[in-house]
This record gives sequence, structure tokens and C-alpha cells, in this order.
Amino acid sequence: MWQAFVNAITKLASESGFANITYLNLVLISIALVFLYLAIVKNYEPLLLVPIAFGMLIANLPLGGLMNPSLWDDPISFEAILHEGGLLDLLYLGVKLGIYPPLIFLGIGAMTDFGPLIANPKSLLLGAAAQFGIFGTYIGAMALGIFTPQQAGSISIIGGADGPTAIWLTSKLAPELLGPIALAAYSYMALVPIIQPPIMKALTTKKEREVVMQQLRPVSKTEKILFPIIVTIIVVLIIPSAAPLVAMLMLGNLFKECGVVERLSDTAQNALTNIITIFLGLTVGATASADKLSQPGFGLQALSIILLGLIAFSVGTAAGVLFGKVMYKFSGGKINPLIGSAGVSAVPMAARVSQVVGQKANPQNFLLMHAMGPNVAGVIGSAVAAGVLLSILG
Amino acid sequence: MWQAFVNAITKLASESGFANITYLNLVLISIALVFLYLAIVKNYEPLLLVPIAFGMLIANLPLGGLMNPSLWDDPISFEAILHEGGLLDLLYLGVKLGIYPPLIFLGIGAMTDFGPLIANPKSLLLGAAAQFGIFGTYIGAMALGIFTPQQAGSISIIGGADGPTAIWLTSKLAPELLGPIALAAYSYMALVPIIQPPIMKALTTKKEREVVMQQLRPVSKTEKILFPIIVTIIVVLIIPSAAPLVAMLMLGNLFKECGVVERLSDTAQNALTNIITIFLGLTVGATASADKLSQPGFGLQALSIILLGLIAFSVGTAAGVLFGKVMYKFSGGKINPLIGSAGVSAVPMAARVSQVVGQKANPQNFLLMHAMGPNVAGVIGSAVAAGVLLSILG
Amino acid sequence: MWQAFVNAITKLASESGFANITYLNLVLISIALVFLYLAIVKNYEPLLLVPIAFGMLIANLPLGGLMNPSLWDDPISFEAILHEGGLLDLLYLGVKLGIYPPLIFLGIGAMTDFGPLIANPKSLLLGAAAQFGIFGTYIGAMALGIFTPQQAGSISIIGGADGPTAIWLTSKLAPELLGPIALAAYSYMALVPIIQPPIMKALTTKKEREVVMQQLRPVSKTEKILFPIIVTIIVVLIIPSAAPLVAMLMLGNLFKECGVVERLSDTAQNALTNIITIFLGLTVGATASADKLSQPGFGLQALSIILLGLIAFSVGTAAGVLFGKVMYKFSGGKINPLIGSAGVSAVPMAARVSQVVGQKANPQNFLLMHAMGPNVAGVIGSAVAAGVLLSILG
Amino acid sequence: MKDALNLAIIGTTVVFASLVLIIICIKIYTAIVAMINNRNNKSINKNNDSDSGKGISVHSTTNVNSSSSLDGLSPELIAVITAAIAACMDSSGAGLQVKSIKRIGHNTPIWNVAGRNEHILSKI
Amino acid sequence: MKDALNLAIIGTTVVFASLVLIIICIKIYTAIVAMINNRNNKSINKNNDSDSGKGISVHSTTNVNSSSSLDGLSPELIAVITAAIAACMDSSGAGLQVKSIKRIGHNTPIWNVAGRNEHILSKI
Amino acid sequence: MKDALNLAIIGTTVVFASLVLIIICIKIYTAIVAMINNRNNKSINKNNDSDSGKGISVHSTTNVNSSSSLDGLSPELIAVITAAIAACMDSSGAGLQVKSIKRIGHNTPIWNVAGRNEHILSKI
Ligand code: NA
Ligand code: NA
Ligand code: NA
Repeated sequence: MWQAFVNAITKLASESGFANITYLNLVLISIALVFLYLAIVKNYEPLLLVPIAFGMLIANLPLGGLMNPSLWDDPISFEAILHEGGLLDLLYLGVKLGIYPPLIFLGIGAMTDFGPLIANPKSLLLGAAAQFGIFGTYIGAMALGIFTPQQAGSISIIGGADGPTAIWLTSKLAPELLGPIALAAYSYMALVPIIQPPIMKALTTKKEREVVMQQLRPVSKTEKILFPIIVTIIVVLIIPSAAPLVAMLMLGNLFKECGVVERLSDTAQNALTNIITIFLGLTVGATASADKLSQPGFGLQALSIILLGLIAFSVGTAAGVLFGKVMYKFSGGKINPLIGSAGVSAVPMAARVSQVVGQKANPQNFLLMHAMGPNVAGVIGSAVAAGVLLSILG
Repeated sequence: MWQAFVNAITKLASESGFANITYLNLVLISIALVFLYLAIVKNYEPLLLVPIAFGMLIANLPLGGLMNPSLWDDPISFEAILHEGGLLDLLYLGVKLGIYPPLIFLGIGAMTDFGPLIANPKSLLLGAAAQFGIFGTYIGAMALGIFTPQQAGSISIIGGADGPTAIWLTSKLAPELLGPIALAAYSYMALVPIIQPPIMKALTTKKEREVVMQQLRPVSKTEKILFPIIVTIIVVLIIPSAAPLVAMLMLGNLFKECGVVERLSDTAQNALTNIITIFLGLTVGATASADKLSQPGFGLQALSIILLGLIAFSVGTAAGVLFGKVMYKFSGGKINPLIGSAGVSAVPMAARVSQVVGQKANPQNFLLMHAMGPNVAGVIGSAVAAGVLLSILG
Repeated sequence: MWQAFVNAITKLASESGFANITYLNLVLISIALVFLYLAIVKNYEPLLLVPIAFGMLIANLPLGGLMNPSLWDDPISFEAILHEGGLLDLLYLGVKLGIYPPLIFLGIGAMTDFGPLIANPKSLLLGAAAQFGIFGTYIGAMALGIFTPQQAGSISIIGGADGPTAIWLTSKLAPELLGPIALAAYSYMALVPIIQPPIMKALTTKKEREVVMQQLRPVSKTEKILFPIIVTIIVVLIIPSAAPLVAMLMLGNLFKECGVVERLSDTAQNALTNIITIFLGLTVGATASADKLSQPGFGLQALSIILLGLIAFSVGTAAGVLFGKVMYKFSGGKINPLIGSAGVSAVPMAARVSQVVGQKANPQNFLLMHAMGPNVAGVIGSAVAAGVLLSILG
Repeated sequence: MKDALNLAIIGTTVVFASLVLIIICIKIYTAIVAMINNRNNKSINKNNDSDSGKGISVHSTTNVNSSSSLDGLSPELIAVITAAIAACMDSSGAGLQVKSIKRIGHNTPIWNVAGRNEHILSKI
Repeated sequence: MKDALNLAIIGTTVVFASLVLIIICIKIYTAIVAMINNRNNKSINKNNDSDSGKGISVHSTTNVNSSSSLDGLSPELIAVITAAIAACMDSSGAGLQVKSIKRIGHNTPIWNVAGRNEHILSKI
Repeated sequence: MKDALNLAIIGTTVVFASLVLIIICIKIYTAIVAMINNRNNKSINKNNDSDSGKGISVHSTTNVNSSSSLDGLSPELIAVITAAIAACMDSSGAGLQVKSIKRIGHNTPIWNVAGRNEHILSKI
């Protein structure tokens, strides 16, 4: 009996995580803990980074069987996933099937006020200009020569400064990079107040930054209701592959603005978005497990993603500001170029940065509302950009 | 390079929706916009019609790939749907598998007070009589000769004046008509205040309309708790095929009345119902796409559905009022026949119409509560009727 | 035509539940009604027992087709379940795939304050000791000779006094006993205030019961944030098979304590937990249908489960109290052994029982907070025990 | 067409049969409930004493027998609400939209507050 | 690399094209809305009378044409909020976090309250 | 039966081993936290000055080091709650059901209010 006991304990011990943990697991666990620290103590986009980092943590504790990366190799058998999948595999179905990001966009749409954009439609140009961060980075990523076009496209979408869009595109083009790209996207979004100001100051004169913009006109309820319907029709007609993101974003906004379905708007913003955020974050984080990331050359790829993400944000910011300067010229000095940087999205952080930098140059300067226009335009812009990338590379 | 650019743009343009939109798409988009207008501006059942109309809109913007009707042809392969389905295909699983309507009934049950019905059980007869709108319309639909029995059954259930019941039955019997039938059902429910009063006035004398009914007795908590349990047992024993709807309706009501699971009652009424409503409306609307509706003869069918739906509502109203007149006679003038029209369900609109018409005849007349009895009885009645239709035609 | 009518009615009647109900159905319906009574009138864990009992009720009304036990025989085909499953089969997927119990643990984690445990880590020993109720019962169940090891393990987990853990383990080891085990687990949890006090009084002296424990130190936010992270790492490393339960419990707690994701914490506690509770209860109850329970020898098994469940609770309580006495000795009389009984979990009932029994011995005695330590430790302890059982028997 | 007529008759029959059966059951069980309530009301004083010595009962038993459709609202509150509804009924028959009178349930988990309470108690 | 550059140019073109098209549409439809609103405002007095006799209208039609981004908040409330924001803006440029001004919607199902109302009405 | 006994012993061992390991870790990390807190408290005055010039910090960092299980409730509030609990504890040992002391989180999206604020600011 003693022997049996010893045997059983030995078997349990050999099945325990202690016996099976790898060096790479430890590295990834450490990274997960750093992200937990950043999310909780430094307030880096905690709503997503807490679940993502926790997912990364538990996926790297060996043998939990919570997620089995081998199930997701092509060709995928859903019957096999249902038979053998762990908890996180099953929740990950919502990512793989492209369900979670559009539903989060539904909630974001129900939280977004497009009023400033409708009042000043030219803002959309700034939201378009800032997407050059995406396409510029794509060229850079391809130039490195270590990424497939699909991977390069997924990395470049970090420059969209929009988490769900990045996750949605990456899960379709390069799911093997989902973890690192999501982490980079949300980290840089949190770092917007650090990254953007130096670029904005370097590219503008004090006189430009001091420009006080004209009060936006009030926008009627009818205009706000028509906006999501019209944008849906235009964008889906031009670039059908962006339909899941844009249509859901606009449906959420229609719920908010139409004023007759407050129940649905409220649930889309809260219960639904929160549930999906938990599942999305946890499973996206869990893809960053040692099982998946141990292929050769991954370290170099990871470093490149970090670098390229920074480039993407910087280029996007610069493009937005420079386009803002063009509009400053054409408008005869009525448009403050600082609102251009808000075009990268990162709602509402980037708009606040415009406000802060503008107010430093001129304490009477309230750019927040003017910057919200390019800011929400950037969300539409990067969804369109994601649609283009998916259409060409998918 | 210029050539490559032109080629790529040409390819994108040929893949865009502009190049692929059909005449029927445009017609259906216009109809969707009309329904959005009715829902938002005219308050036609906006909770369902906003999502349905938006679903119809985006499903008719070509190539979005949000919904692929061909995946739903018999025999259905769920593995294929998971591999190739768009966002709306995946959400439509909840309709096809018959999950959404019962869950909405759970929420409706948690919102419904059966007290007036328990206080005056004879109301159930009126709730039964009004279902003649369903069966009368079935005869009419078959007489037209352009519908299969399954289609005729699905159309006639419009007379049940109960959206989830209509969607549930149609998704099982004639999914190809789901979009038009759902639109007709919710539209006519919104039109109850227009459709019913003339019929009610035509069939009753002023003296009948002036009848002030006796105050309902208070109903004890115990009676309210026992009601959903007993109704579940009876109805599921008699007509098992109605079980998903009736059992969920009654479970929701038990949550509400038992007083010890307020958490569950609250979530059933709000978060759960709202989430399902969004998914249900969006996907039901999306079934009304040109891909699906372009078979020959569809235009005639659609017109017939509109006509038959109106007949169904009218016959149901008339049957309820006429049965109310019978009860007026038998009760020695104690029952106001106007409460009979509320038996079609369309909760709580039809009961309010009884109140309004009654008050017009006699300003001291408060029929609302008395009409709530037949009104909620009509919900049970049409669920039973749907069970019969499914059992015979399914 | 009259003949056709008679035929159709006869067919409907022969398809009705009245014609097909069995003796065992009636017994099980009666039991379901008794549990509804206990849940609603006697407040026996109503949040779970109302849905469980209602599920049991409707699954025993014949021919509703809500649940088809034959679909769940090995080997399971999920494609077949999607094609032929009833409403409850489809919702039961969340049980079978092991999704619901971890998500409920997420909500429980977000509701649990581990502060008292962190302030007095020795409480964990009491939470460990009380798990002897599980393992002691396992020996007893095997000794009876009528259960497989998997069934014995599932029955013994009733002693964990933790509903979701019991359901999770049973759904994996012995799904054929899911209904009875869930009913027994929740019933005994509700009976904790009846079962525990006599055992506690029998095993302790009045002097021991009178011990007033020292005020717990305040616990800092940092300590509370680190706790879930550290426990996840340790437990998942030692016993990976417990990962789904423990990781989700701790993620929920991290949401609660980190203070930066209140949205997620709120939804995890409310909307998500409530939705899952409804689906879990309903489908677990529905497994207790006559179709499934009619195999020979089941009556004896059911009675054994009732008996063994009581033994499990009693042994667990006794083990906790006895270990408490050991700690009383070693601490020089500073620890009140009454807090040991709280180690069985049954949060927060068992801790309240410690409070009540302690206060009876000494009106100045406030043990509640001290008993919360072992109480929440018991949740972790039984999750670990479930992991061990799954690892050895699974 | 004969089939269609047949289905219509069967359907109407089954709907009426089901709902009549429900009527009968309601009549029966409400009569039973009323009977039990009457008996209980008579014996309620006696039971009150014996119950209190019954031992531990962590939750107070919900009083499911009290016949009240008002969930224990105070008369003052009812008066206010009544006035509001009356005003509403006068002005318009159709726009009748009264907000629900309901108490919000408190579902806060008790063990959430344990640490706080203990801390507070020590200051008493 | 040529492909990459190509994709970048195409992408930028499509993004700009889409957003410019949206700009054009916004300009057009806001102009139309403004035109209709102006016309409506002139004829609003006339319509008010004819509308009221139109028959049953259970829900009052939502006034979608009123141009207000403030959802009908009273001036006093706005003054209070304004002061709060101003204070906030002074002290810090970055920490700008204003709570939303919003009315909570009431979605209580009307038929929940039916039993209660009836009971109450009988006391009037 | 030998197998069963074996499993019981192993199970108990593993449960105890896990929970003892957790005890050890709690002891270690709480000691570390306490040490860091002590050090921080000493140097807190110095840091306050240097921090304020650090540049943009959009969210104020959550003060995770403060040792408080009361989440910053004011003493008056605690007094009220204490009284309530004390009253409750006196009357009954078993029915102890205190409502949670909690602040409702505000998760209103900031960009919802942008239009309103801007409009308001222009009136200042
Ligand atoms: Na963007
Ligand atoms: Na009906
Ligand atoms: Na336990």
C-alpha cells in the first residue's frame, strides 16, 4: 500500500505543472505579470489588459488544458474542438468565428457621439490621414523580410489604434500573432499621452497650436439618427469586407441616437460589451502561450512587432498633424492642426491629448470637442483600412 | 506599377457592392428604410423593428458576406456554417435552433402579471376565442392556392399577435418566409390601435360598451406562484410541442412571482431579453435578403402575406368581441364585450385599446385591468395554437 | 369529414403527454414539486433550486422533446445534437462542455472577499481539513459496492458543499447522476444550519466555544490584489486539472479587487452569473428525467446518494471542528474551534452558523469574520479536491 | 380545403380545451388556497408562539400566504401613486403609461461586507 | 516591396475615397434636414391643431426634428454642470473626466402594474 | 477498497499540500508588502514634489498601497453603518443580513459627453 501511495504521488507530481514548466513559460508568465502591473497600477487600458494578461498567465501554467493550440491548426474541426477543447478553446470560438469584435463594436457604437463629426464633416479627412500609420507600417513590416504579407497586415493594423479592429483582422489573417499584436495595440493605446505630444510639438509652430477653433454648431437629433444609416450603406457598399465592424458600430450608434430602444442601447453598452470583453481578453491573452510561440525566430518577430507598433502610432500621429497643417493653411488659419493627431482613434485618449497640448499653448483653448471629430472618424477609418487589408490579403 | 495599381483598384471596384447591387436589393433596402422610419418616428414596436429593419438593410448590401442563405439549405451542415458562415449566419443559429424565442418568452413571463387572469379565469375563453383569427386565416391562406400548408400555418400565426411565437413557428415550418412574416406580425401589432376600434364599434352597441365591470378581487401571492406551475403541467401534457414557449413563459413568471430569485427575474427581464432581442431582430431581418426572396412568385406571396395578416388581426378581434357578446349575455350584462378584442394578445396594446374605446363610451369606465386577463390569456392561447400547427404540419 | 376530425383528434390525444406519462414520471414530478416548495417557501438555496426543480418538472412531462437523453450517450455527436436536440439539450451543451460552472465561479470570485483569509492564513488549514468529508465519503461510497469509482467520486464531492464544483465534476465523471447529486448538494447546503450545530456542540466544550478571537488585522489593497494571482499560480501548478474552477474564481476576485475594471466585476457578478445560473439550473434539473433514471437499481442508488451526502457534510463538519480543536491547543486557546466547521464552504451559511453557535455560548462573541477565512478557504479546498478526483478518476 | 377546414376545427378545439382545462384548474386551486388561508388565519395566533422556538432558521420564511397584490407598500405611498394615476387617467385615455411601483431587490453577497463589518464592529 | 507599396497606396486611396464620400453625403443630408426643419418650423402652428384630432396615437411621436444636443436639460442644471466642468478644467488639463449627463430610461413593462393600478383605482 | 483508501489519502495530502503552500506564499508576500509599505511611507513626502512635475498623467494612479479595507468611506458614514449593524446584531444572531457598503462605479464613456460639454463650455 505504501508503494501504491508513492506511485500515485509520483504520478501526480509528474503530471503537475512544476515538472513540466519550460523556460519560455516562465518568460511569458513574467511578461503577463508585468502587463497586470501596468494595467492595474498604471491604468494601461485595464478593461482589456487585465483579462488579456490573466489569460496569458493561465495559458502558460502547463497542463491546465484550458487551451490546446493544436486544435486550431488548419484544417479546423469544430467537432474535435467541442470534444477535446478546454474552457478557453470553447470561449475562443467567439474570436475565431469573428463574433466578439463586432459585438464590442456594437457597444462602442452605443457609447459614441458622432455629433462633433457631423457638425464638422471635414474631420473625416483627418481620420483618413492618420490611417497612413497603418499603410506606412505595412511597407516597413514587409521590408524587414521576416513576415508574410498577412502577418505584416496584422501588425500594421496596430497603427489603427483600435483594439477590437486589430484583434478582428489578426484573428483572420495571422492568428499565430494574435497575443503579441493585441498586447502591443492596447499598450500603445495606453501610451498615447506619452507618444503623441513630442511629435505634435515638433511638427507645429506655437502660433498654430494657439489657434482657437470656432464653436461647433449644434447637431439635430434627425442628423444623428441618419448618420449611422448612411455611413453603413456607403462603407459596406465600397468595402464589403469591413461590414461586420462598421455595420455593428453603426447599429449600436443607431440604438443610442434613435431614442426609442434605450433598453437595447443600455444592454449593448453594458452587459453585452462587458461579457464579451471578458471572453475576448481572456482568450486573446491565452493565445500567447509557449506552445504557440516557441517556433524559431519568434523572439525577433516579437521585438519587431514592438518596434513596428511604435512606428505605426508615430507615423499615424505625424500624418494626422501634417494633414491638419494642410487644413490650417486652406482654412486660412481656422483649423488647429493639433486635432489631426486625434485621427489615430484611441478614443477618447487621443482627443484628450489634443486638448492638453492645445491648452498648454493657449490656456483659453478648448480643442476637446473639435478633436472628437477626427477621433471617431479614425475608428471608421481604421475599420475601412482593416476591410481593405482583409480584402487584399485574406 | 501604375498598371498594378489600376488592376487592384479595378478588382476592388468589381468586388464592391456598387457593382453587384440588384434591383431587388434596392427595393428591399427601401422597404428596410421605411420600416426604420416607422419604428423610430412612428414608434412601431421599435424594440424589434429597429433591429429587424437594420438586419434587412445590411443583408441587402451585396457581398458583405454577413449572411449566406445557401448555407441554410437542407440538409444543413453545422460544421459548414461554422467554417463559412458570416456574423449573421452564426447569430442566426439561435433562431434556427429555436433558442431565441423561448428565451424571449422567459423574459416576457418575468414581466407579465397573470393576476387579472387568475382573478377572472373566464377571461381565458376570450383568449381562446381570439385565436380563431389564426385558424380562420389558415383556411384563407390555403384557399389562395399559392402556399404550402407549412407556409399557410406560418402566415396564419400572424393572427396570434405575438412576435416571438410567430418567429418560432415560422423558423420551424417555413423559414423562407421568416422575414416577411416577422415584419408583418410586428407591424400589425403596432397598428392594433388603428385596426381594432372600428371593428369593436361595429360589432357592439353603445349600451354594451358602457358596461362598467365589477372590481377584480385581489389575488394572493400563493395563487400567483401556483399559476405558472399548473399551466405548465396542463399545457405541456395536452400539447407537448408547445413546451418550449409555454414552459419558458411560465418559468419566467415563476421567477417573478416566487419572490426569492429577484436576481434571476431581473436578468431575465433585462440583460438576457435585450441581448436576445438584438440578435433575434438582426438575424430575422437579415433573412429578408434578395438572395432568398428572388424566387418567382414571391411578390404575389408577399402581398398575400400583408393581406392575410390584416385579415388575421381583424378576424381575431371580431371573434374576441363576438365571444365577449356571448359572455355579456350569459353573465346578465356584467361583462363588457370590448375586453374580448384584447384576446388577440399584442400585450399590452390591445388591452389599452379596450380601455380607450370603453372610456369613450363611458368616461367612468376603467376596462384596462379586465382586458389584461384576455390579453395575457391570448399569449397562452397563441402558443397553444402554434403547438397545434407545429404538431400537425411539422 | 367527421371521421377525419375524429382521427386527427385521436392522433393528437395519443401524442399528448396524458397518454404517455409513466409512473416514474409522476414520482419525479412530485419530487420536483417538493423541491419547488422547499426552494420557494423554505428558502432552500432558491437561486439554484427553483431552476433545477422546474427543469426536472418539465423534463418529466412526456414528449415535450425539450431534452433527449439518448443524444448524450457516448460517443456524442455534436452535429446530431444541433440537428435533433431540443431547447434543453442545446442549453445543456454549456454543462457538458464544462463552461457554466467556471463562469459561475467567475461571478463568485467577484463577490468573495478573501481579506479574512489573508489576515489569518492559518484558516486555510481548516479549509483543507473539512475536505476530509469528501475523501471519507469516497471510501464509504466505494464500500457500498454499487457505484463505479467515477460515481463514488462524484457523490463524495457533495461533501465539498459547493454546488458548481459538484456539478462540474459530476458532469465529467458521472453525468448519469448529475440531477440527484446537484439536488443533494444544494439541499444539504440549505440544511447546513440544521446539520452542523449538533455536531459542533458535541465535539467542543463550552469553554472552547466561548473563546473570543483576536481582531483581524486590516488587509491592504495590494495584498488583496496579489492574492488571486498567487493562488492561481500555485494551485494550477500543483493540480492542473483544477484550473478551470480555480483560475476563474481568482480572475473574478482580481476583477473585484484590482479596482480598475468595475464594469467587468459588476457584470460578472450580475448579468453573466444570473444568465448562467438559469441555464445551468434548468438543464441540470432536466437530467433528472425518467428516461435517464429508469435503469434497474437506481432507487437504491438515489437513497445511497442521500445518505452519503449527509455523511459527507457531517464528516466534513466534524473534521473541521476537530482540526480546530488541534489549532486551539497549539495556539494556546486563541482559536475558537467553532470556526473549523465553516471550512466545508457553503459560503456564507456555514460561517454564519459558526457565528450563531459561538454567540450562543458567549453573547459577546463575534466569530463571523474569523469563520469567513476557513469558509472561503473551503471553496479553494474543494476545487482542489475536485481536481484530484478528476485527475485520478477522469 | 377539407384538410384546412379540419385543421382549423381541430386547432380551435384544442385551444379551447386547453384553456378550459386551465380555467377548471384555476377554479379548483384558488378555492383550495382560499380554504387553507381561512383555516390558517384562524390558527395563526397559536402557531406564532410554537414557531419561535423551532430552532435555527437563517432566512425568515417568506410569507407566501398573505393576500396582497401590493407587496407591502405603505398607504401613504399608495395615496401618492393613486393621485398620479388618477391625474393621468383624466387627461388622456391612450397615453396611459404608469411606471411600475417596485422595490429594488438587494442581492449584495453577504460575504463581501464581512471584512468591513468586522472592522466596524471592533470600534463599537 | 512593389506589392507592399501598391497595397499602401490602394489602401490610402480607398480610405480617403470612403471618407470623402461620407463627407459629401453628410453635407447633402444635413442640408436637406436643415431645409425641412426650416419649412416645418414655419408651418408648425398650423399643424398643431389638425394633428390633435387625428385619432388614437398610443405613444406620442418622438420629436425627432428638434435641434438639441442637450436632450432637454433645464438651464439651471446646465449652469451647475458648467460650473463643475469649469472648475475641473482650471485645475488640470489631463484628468478631465466629466460624468455623463443622462436621464435613466424607464422600461418597466406596463402590464406589470396592471393589477396594482386596478386595485388602487378602486379606492379613488 | 485499498484503492479507495489510497485515493482518500492522496487527496487529503494534495489538498493539505496545496493549501499549506498557499499559506507560506501569503506569509512571504504579505511580509514583503508590509516592508515596502513601511519604506514608502517614510519617503512619501519627498516623492510628492518630484512626481508633480513628471508630465502628462491622464489617469491619476490608483493608490494601491494604502492599507484600508473600507475603501475610503467617511467616518460619519461608518458611524451610521456601525449603529445599524449593532442594532441588527443585538436582535438576532442568525438573520444577520447587512447590505453592502459600496460606491456605484461610473463607467459613462467620456466621449458621450463631449458634444454637451463643448456646448456648455462656450457659455462660460
Ligand atoms: Na483608427
Ligand atoms: Na395571441
Ligand atoms: Na468546500
